[in-house]
Amino acid sequence: MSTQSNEAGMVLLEVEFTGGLELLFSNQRKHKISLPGSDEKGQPATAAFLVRYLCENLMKDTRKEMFVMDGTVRPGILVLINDADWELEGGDLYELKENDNFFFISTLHGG
Amino acid sequence: MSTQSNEAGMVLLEVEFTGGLELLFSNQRKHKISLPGSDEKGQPATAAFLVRYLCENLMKDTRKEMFVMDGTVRPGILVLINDADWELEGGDLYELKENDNFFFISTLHGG
Amino acid sequence: DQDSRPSYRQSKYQKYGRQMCMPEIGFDGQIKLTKSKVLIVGLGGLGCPAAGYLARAGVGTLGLVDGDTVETSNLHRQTLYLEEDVGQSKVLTAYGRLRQMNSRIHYERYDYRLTPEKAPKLFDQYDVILDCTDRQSSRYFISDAAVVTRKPLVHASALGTMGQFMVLNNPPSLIDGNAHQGPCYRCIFPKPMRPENSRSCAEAGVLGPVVGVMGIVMAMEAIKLITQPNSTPWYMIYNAYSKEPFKMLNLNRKNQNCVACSEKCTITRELLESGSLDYDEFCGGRINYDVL
Amino acid sequence: DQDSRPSYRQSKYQKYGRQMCMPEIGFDGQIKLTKSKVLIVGLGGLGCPAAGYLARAGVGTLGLVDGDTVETSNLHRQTLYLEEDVGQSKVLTAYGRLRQMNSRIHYERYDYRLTPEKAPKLFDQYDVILDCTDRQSSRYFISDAAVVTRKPLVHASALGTMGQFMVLNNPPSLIDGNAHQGPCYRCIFPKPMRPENSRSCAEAGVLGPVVGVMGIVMAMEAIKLITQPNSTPWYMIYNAYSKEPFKMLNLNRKNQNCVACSEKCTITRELLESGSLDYDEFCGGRINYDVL
Ligand SMILES: [Zn+2]
Ligand SMILES: [Zn+2]
Repeated sequence: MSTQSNEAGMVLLEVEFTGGLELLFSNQRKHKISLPGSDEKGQPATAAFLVRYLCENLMKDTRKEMFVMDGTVRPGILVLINDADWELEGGDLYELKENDNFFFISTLHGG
Repeated sequence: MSTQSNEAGMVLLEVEFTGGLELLFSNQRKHKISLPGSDEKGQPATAAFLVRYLCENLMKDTRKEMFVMDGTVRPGILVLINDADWELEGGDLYELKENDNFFFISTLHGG
Repeated sequence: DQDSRPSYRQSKYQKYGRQMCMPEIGFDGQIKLTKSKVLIVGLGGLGCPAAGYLARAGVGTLGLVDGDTVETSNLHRQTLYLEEDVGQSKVLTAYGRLRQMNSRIHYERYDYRLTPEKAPKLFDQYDVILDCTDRQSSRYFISDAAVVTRKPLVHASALGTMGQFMVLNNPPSLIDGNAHQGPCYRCIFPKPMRPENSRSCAEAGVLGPVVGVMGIVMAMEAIKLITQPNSTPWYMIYNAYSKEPFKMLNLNRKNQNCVACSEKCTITRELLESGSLDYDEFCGGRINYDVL
Repeated sequence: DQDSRPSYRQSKYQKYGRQMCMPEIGFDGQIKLTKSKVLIVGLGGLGCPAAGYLARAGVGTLGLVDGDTVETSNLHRQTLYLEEDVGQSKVLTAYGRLRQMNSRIHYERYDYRLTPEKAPKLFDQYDVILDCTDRQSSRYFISDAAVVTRKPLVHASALGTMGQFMVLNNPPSLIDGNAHQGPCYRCIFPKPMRPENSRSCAEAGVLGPVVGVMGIVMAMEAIKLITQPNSTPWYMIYNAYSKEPFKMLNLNRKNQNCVACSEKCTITRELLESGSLDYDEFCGGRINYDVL
């Protein structure tokens, strides 16, 4: 199975940050991004590749540990792919599809 | 432009009733229905045709005036086609598409 | 400027600090709240929680309108009233309770049922109107009065296990005739529902938390309209027993032939105030339903 | 059966008629409510409105747990407290106020901060648990205690302009090992957030109506769990300043390796009650990160 990318080999995604994570991404909640359909090794781009890509290209804040830890999103962040928990979709291994919506939300504890 | 129907010439729709309207339709909120892609005159099936069809085929309650008046849905009922007000989609004249979601809701005044 | 004195800032921070430290509110937002005037029409299941949260948030003036007295059957959802209040005026009881929540804001009491004649002069004195009433006829005249007085209108209703929410007339109509004006109630419901199709809370019942959620969302929207006046109108239905209880709707259409808010409008302030518009007749198709 | 005496029915109808006349509640539902026991852990911005609506709806027993006293900065969102209550015990103040709302139901007061050791014995006495606390460590041990006592858990949280809502452990885990059991808090958040990534209400602030909406939705869910125990768990986030404020999420996944609720679980009732599980340590990211 190969990643669904467009003619230019790029995948267009909508990425959304909330629950405080938007502060790490120029205080902007919604981003339209276009990233390569294949990862560094020529494999189809996965959710793990997206997380690395966001960290290196979209995140201006230097506190990377606020977003990633041990090579994946840090504990306390839920990732939803098209409104469903990414664990239901394969987690890190999920292959990106054109127009996917990725929703990153940091959990809250206040009451 | 012709109505998007499937091979058998039928259109499959999801129809939802709420705000008390479900009481007129066997007290069931969601219905999957399949209706002809063309109306009585061979024209592409429209929202107006759907409303007639629902009244004649799906509604068991005899109080038709609780749902239709003067050939269209009665005042106080909002019709949403795929979550948008049907007036934004052409109202009565909207041509049915396979898998459309029609949402009928009777407005409330309580407080 | 006395608003910027350190002691003033400090007292505000003690009381409202938990909302002032957010970027969406901040010190400026709190000052806007302090200077704002919000009118709540109807102190039932919607108006009670809306009034409570707005008083606690520190709006400047809270106007309270209702002509009813508290009944036992109100208590499950009308959160400003206690068992001991049965039989008392809703407005006066609510006033006493709200003052205990926040004694530093100003309250205006209107212990009567609002009429189309009185509405425009009353709305003139406020920045945001909350329609917390429970009859179709009042839904129409409150919308009309909001249009002629150019006030944003927060509208909600509830019945059974269901609620509806709309932000109407925002930005207000008739200011400059531009395309950005939000729809009014008549844009969305040009014709009233016939009374035999309408069920009341007394007939169909209503769950306390359902109408409570709607009332608090109204308070939240009033705070948004005061602190961020250019926010987009939105529409929501809440179906408590559904698998997806909250549903957002796109109803944002202005009716270019609307009798209340379009360029072709026929409903004017003068007509409203003259008392010649019979809203009960309009909604009920009957004569002399009540003395409006 | 004394429940079916006409006089009993009549007195219920007067007080709760507006909710009993709905098919979702009815007379049977009201009797279920009357016999139900609901525990509210935390009487802050979530617990206050949740307790108020549940008392008014007529649950049988309402348990109230909190060790704090009322502060001025609580008043904008903690709706059971008045200005005059600053400095008083939250549980005792709430009890007095709730009794004025509905004197006919039973209240239990727990005027202390809940600990993992005490939680299981307390939860045993209730049908539904509401987690209205405000710390990550309590979120974990309340979930664990709900799992070991097999109680459905209604969970919500709020910060800034945002709220989260989840129904956890419903149907309760470990009853029959079937696939229909709902996830627990650890299924969704197996590892805690490090404290430097977590902001509190004191730092980030919270809007009164935001936490209020979440608290009322919790009360509604408790009523649903009592009257329709087989309803589907659901998940929601509320973003007050967003263009689509309510968003439903699909988080319904049970972790087959969950240390709390799977067949491989290592957290037991005995461990919890022994006090040997240090949840503050677990959430603090210090030593022995994964002992649990
Ligand atoms: Zn209009
Ligand atoms: Zn679990």
